[in-house]
Amino acid sequence: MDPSQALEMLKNGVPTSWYLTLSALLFSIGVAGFMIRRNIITVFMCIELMLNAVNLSFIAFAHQHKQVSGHLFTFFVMVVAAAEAAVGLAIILTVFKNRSTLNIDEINTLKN
Amino acid sequence: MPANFAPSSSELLRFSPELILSGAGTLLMILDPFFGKKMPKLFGHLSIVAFILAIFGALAANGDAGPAFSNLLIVDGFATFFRILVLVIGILAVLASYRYLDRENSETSEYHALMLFSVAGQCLMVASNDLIMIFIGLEISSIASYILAGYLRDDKRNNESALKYFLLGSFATGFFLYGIAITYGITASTKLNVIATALNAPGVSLPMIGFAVALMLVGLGFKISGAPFQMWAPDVYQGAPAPVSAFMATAPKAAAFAILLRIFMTSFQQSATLWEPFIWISALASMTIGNFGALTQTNLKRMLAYSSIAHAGYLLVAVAARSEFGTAAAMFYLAAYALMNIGAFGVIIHISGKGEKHVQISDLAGLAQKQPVTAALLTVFLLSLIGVPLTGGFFGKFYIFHAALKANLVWLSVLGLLNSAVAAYYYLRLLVVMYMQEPGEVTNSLEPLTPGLSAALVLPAIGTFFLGILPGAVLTFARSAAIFTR
Amino acid sequence: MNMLDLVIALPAIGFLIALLIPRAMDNFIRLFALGFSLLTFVVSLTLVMGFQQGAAGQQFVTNVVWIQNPEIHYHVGIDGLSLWLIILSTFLTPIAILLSWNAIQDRAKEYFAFLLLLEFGLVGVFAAWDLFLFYVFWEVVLVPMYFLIGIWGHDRRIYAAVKFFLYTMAGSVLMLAAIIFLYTQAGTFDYASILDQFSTGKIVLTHLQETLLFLAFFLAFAIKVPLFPLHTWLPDAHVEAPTAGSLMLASVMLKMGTYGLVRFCLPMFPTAARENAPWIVILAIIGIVYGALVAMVQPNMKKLVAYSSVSHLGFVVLGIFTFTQAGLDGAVYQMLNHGISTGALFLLVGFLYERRHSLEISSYGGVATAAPWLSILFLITTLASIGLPTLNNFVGEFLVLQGAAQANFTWAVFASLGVILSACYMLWMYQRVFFGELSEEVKHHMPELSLREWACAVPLIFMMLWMGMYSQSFIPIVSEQNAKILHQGKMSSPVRAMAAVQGVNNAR
Amino acid sequence: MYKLWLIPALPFIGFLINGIIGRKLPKAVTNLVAVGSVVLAFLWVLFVGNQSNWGATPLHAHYFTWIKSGAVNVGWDYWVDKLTMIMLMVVTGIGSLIHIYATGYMEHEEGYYRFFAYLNLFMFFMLNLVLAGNYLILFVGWEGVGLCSYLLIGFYFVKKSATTAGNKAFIVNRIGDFGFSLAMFLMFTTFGSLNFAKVFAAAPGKPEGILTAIAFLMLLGATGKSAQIPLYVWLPDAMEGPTPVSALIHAATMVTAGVYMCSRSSVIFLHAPMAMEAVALVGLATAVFAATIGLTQYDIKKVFAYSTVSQLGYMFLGVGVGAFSAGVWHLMTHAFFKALLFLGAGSVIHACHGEQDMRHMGGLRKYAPKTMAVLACASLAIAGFPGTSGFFSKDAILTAAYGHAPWMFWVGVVTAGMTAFYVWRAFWMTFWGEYKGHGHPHESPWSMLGPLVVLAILSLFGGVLFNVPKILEGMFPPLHEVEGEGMLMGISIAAGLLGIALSYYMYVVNTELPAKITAALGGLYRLVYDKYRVDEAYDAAVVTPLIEGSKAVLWHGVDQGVIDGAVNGVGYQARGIGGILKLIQSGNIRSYATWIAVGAVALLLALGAGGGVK
Repeated sequence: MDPSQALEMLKNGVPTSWYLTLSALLFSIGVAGFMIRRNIITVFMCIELMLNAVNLSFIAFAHQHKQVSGHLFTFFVMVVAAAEAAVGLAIILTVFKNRSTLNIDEINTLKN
Repeated sequence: MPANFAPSSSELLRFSPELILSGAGTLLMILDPFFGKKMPKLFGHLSIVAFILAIFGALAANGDAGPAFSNLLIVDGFATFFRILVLVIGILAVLASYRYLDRENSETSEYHALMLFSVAGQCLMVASNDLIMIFIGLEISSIASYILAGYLRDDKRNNESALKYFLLGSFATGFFLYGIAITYGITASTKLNVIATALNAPGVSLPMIGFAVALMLVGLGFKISGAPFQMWAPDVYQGAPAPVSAFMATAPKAAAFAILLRIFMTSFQQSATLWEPFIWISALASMTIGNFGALTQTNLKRMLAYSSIAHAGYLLVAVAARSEFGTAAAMFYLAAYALMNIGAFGVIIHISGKGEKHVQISDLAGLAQKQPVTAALLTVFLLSLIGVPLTGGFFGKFYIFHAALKANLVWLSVLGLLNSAVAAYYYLRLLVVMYMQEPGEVTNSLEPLTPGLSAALVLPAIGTFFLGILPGAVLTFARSAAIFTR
Repeated sequence: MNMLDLVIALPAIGFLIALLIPRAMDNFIRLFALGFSLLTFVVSLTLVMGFQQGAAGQQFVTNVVWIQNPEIHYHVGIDGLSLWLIILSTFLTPIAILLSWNAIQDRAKEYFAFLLLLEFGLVGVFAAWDLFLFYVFWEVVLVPMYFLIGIWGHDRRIYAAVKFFLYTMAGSVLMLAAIIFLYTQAGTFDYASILDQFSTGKIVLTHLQETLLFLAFFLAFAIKVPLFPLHTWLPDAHVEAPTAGSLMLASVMLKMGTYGLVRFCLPMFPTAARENAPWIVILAIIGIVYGALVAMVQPNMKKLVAYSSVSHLGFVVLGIFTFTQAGLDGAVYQMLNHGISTGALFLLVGFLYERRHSLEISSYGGVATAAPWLSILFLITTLASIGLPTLNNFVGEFLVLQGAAQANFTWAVFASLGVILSACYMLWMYQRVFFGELSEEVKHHMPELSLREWACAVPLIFMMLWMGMYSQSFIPIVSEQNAKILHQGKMSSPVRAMAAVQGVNNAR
Repeated sequence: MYKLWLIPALPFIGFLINGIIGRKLPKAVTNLVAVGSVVLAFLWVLFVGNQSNWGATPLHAHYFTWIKSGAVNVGWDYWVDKLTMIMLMVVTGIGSLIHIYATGYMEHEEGYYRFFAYLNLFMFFMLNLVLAGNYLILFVGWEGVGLCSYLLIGFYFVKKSATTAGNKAFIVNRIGDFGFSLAMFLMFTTFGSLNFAKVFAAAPGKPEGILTAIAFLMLLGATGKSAQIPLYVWLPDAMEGPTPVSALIHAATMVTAGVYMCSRSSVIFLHAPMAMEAVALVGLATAVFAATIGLTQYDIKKVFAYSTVSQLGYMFLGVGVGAFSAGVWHLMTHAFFKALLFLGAGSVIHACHGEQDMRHMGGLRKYAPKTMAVLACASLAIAGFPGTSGFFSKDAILTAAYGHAPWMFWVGVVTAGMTAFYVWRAFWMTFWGEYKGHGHPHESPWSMLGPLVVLAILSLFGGVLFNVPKILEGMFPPLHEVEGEGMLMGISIAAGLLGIALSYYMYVVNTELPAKITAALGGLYRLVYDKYRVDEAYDAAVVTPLIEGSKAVLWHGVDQGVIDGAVNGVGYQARGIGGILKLIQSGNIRSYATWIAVGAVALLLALGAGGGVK
């Protein structure tokens, strides 16, 4: 990177597009993780990663628009994510109790 | 701003259904320690009362229609229509659940509380005017139904159903949320009407709109179980407790369609050229996958799940019409569909027996000889699902294809109607089994209909005929409610 | 509320009441159904009495709004085309009920209720004057027939019932699409208004649109007729259906298709109808010959009669698409004739089946020795079916073929082959069933006709003679209506030399 | 005025009475009703004839409109002129005689009442046929007599051969009717009417092509009903019916309907010379062809059946060469002597207890001399013995044929010789020699012999009594005078006499000779004896392919294979698609997620790109 550009960046802050790109990357990692990981807990974590990637976008946009609402949205999302986690872990627990496995590929009796 | 912080009385009124439902849900949980074991039916009764109160609330709110909470909510005919629809579904689902919960010796308070919360979330969704509110409503509704899907904790099918629903549902929600974020990024707002105007402004990045629309469609497509995001539905409906499947196949779906219509008919109306082809393809694919998938099923619940995918396809045809009339048609169809589907699931609840052992199509054998009334009621629902005249299902299809032809979607209409002829085949199979085969083990040892279940069958049947013979009232209301699309 | 409404409503009321009668009282249900259908028939006769020949438009009209949005009317009325078909329905329903008297013991309540529901649908189809209402009745007819075949039919009843339902459904959804499309163009379902808009040029269809709409309607009707090669549901449905089901199916339900062609396809889409006539006529003629040839080799009596229906209905379609007065009149008359004579054939085959419990021709022989009157009635019906002059079918076939000859003589030549072949298959069957040595097992199962059976058969035989000897009781009002249809479609001038003659005669 | 309707109505009433309550009536009443109704009809015909100057001024009657639609307007019309009058007399007269005869002949049969009901019904339709005032009413009678023929051939319905013969008669006739009805359609499109008066008035002005087509189609109809090549095959089989039926329907009346129709339509035929030529050729060919078969048969009724076919050929020859009145004349005389031959044969069969094979007869002159006497009269008449009825009519035809084309005359003469030979051959075989049958032959009762005597008188003197060409003068255009008429007459007489003499030599004098000739001819003889195997050829060429083809190709192939195969195939395919969907629906959460992700990526690409190009 050109030193002058770096200096410019320090002055104006990192451009929004960088955050957005990061957010997109994180989201994609989450999606990919969901598709390739086998442990249910890990899969669930990937979902959390996706939600948090979106949170990053919200904040970046809020910053860009100079609005506070975007920040507020992240709190909503976090609350929702927490609720989801509570319910989700409970469901995962009952699954484990009944089947003694956390391998997502083994939860496939309902099919066709 | 601080002056406005306390909600006005009309704001409270416009929010009353959600308040009543969540209040009632909380009340049920408080009452559980006192009456949980002694009076299991009490909670059902109470939730019915709550639903009825909420219906009154919704009607009262409609009398004082308008926005609430700085335009986060909007109470209009559209919202009221769907609120009442999901509330009625709630009542029917509760009626259908009495016998089921009794048979499974299950706790009732949590069940009904979750039901109330879920409906509250749906009421919120349909009345939202803000993407974030929609998201919150959607999650309230979904989280409650995740639990409901796995309500019988020791049942492996329930577990699996809940897990699939939960994981895939959250996955899809992630996409939906991302779509909201991008929309917010482009327009600096999450208010639907503001978004619409902002998108019209010059200099908006078109690919970004495309991304936003695409991501939202993924999330909503999942909720309505439209192709190619329909795959969870058969597994989840099959695995969940039958009354919950009945509920899930109707209320969340209706609410999801409501927000799909609201978002795409207001915010993204101008970008219709973007999404209309996808809706077109998705409609056709949903109808085809649903109907052809149902052809080979032997499990009743699974068959109805595929059929619900197909019905989502018909509904998408109405969305593709992109008109006031199409919206009204979709609304009408959702009402008719909810009635016939709950009715059909009601019969499954009736015959399935403890532990849902009898959910095969063959278990219906000879039902008409043992319980002719039950068979006749299921016949009504099936004829409605086929789309035979004088039932609500027929008028629903009729309005939808009318809207589609009006919008010049000739080929989609023809293919859709041909699809409905295919669909006739698997519904007819049930009629064949019920009427033309000798009674089997299941039907021979069938207990009589309980009052609650009878009500859950008779009321939808009456409703189905009402919509089939005098559809005018409902359609007129739906059309007046659909004017927001102008 | 006029008499026509009553004729439509009575079967529906009867159906609902029958549902409420306790199942244990099945003899009462029989009597009730018979009484109600007879009442309907008597009331329907007042339509004939009150029908004004020469009056313009339909009669006994009731037109009230049924559904506001979209505006759908309960608009019914009759004209020369529908009057006789309604009478045919009300005339045959009591016979169908009476003939099922002993044959149906299992779930009698539903059975007789469904017959009444069927009558309701049939009368409605022929009376509806609103496209939407027509479609509703059209589908209503499907349901009871599906159950009649599926519950009370023979061994392969389920296959037959489902095939019947799906075939018809496949056609009718396309018709529904066409009806809705017309609505988007015309803004109304009212048939009179749609025709009016066509004639005043308010609706203008492109050539492609007209062709597609015509084909959509045509396909639905052609399946119902059934026109070759869409006929394969018919043999299965007939063979598997209980006798009354076959009777109603052959006698009235098939006419829904041909009625639709005359009522809707010709007046609304005259150009498309004329353009497509050549291949339709070819299919009709193939159907005539093909149906007869296949009928000839059937080992099963009902199947034979079913294929003969394919052949006979081919004449009707041929007549319709000649666009001549004689052809059209003959076609409509042939609808009625086929209703009577094929209905009687099924009835009599049903009598044989009740005695011997077999539909295979080979399990009979020598019946004429054991039951001479049954044989004589069967013979008369056979002769009617093969178009012997002085019996009903001859008049219709003659007019159809005359019409065909006027339109294109080659058509008449090939269609007339059917007349030869019909004699082959019917007489051959008659010989094998009724003639020859009487075997022991047939002898013990072949009592002479009972009073109830006489009561079923005699009205039909009587009608065969009446319609064969004095067609003037029936044809004039049909003719009048057909003249209008030909005029509306501006089709009354075929290129042939006959046109002039006919035009002069019409003007007179 | 003359109540023409009464003529067919009388036998119809007889039919109704015997048909509906006949089973419960005593035989005498059945007889009275059956015979009485026909005799009354005969008397009424006489009355009408007497009152109306025997049809010299045609009578019309219109009773009601039968079929009316647009321009098609057909009434139930009757029309009586001289030609009708002759036909009415023949039908009711001979009909009465045969009814009387049948009361004796059928006395011991079961279903007696049924027989007379059918016979009366036949009279009704036949009278309709000849009384008709338009082609459609003629067609009513035409089809109706076919029906009665079917019923009566199959009268012994327990016998399979009888009912099969009935079916064959009906179906072959239907092929003819196919032609007739097409003729009517074409006629209507050409003339706008089917009324005799209107059609005949308009015919001369119409193009010859159309008239020829109409005439050919009518000829097809006539070949069916009148048993001409190629549709003659049903008539020999029709002998399965009781003998009075063979006499009345298959000799005297019904089978002549084709000749009647052609004569009735002479106006059309005269304007279609090609069709006329065809009629003559068909007639001549049939005459020779059937005669050769007649030479070899042993069943007495078969001999007369082929003789009937052959004689009908003569009538067609007459019509074809323009000698309509000669044709009608022969029709009448043939009715006399052929009815007599059949009834006589019936009497012989009756005498021999049902035996029909002439090789098991012989010597009957001792046992049944009266029968022999009347049969001799008939045999002389058919052989054209001078002065007998057959002589006049046959001579008239042959003379006209000579005028048309001399070779036709010569063929006709040869046929006449053969006719004389085989009829007399039958005569000698039956009455001469020794009795070779079983039981004791006996003479028939007077109820049977009475009518025979009347017919014998008519056979001998009918030609002198009724000079048809004279009666019908003016109805048909006159023929050209032929030179040397006397010589022609001589030749035909000689041919007849030669035939008789030869048969006498072969079957009375030198009875060994036939067997030698048979042996000498070998295969040719067998071919003729087997009726040229025409039935077999028809079976192989038409019937079998039609039935087997319908079964294998149309029913199993097209219907069940192609069409239902396609229909069921669609269903099968649909379930196949359902099966594929099942595979995709694996139950694996990660695979579902992948589908969602794939859908999402596709949508993002499509909508993102789509947004870009907007």
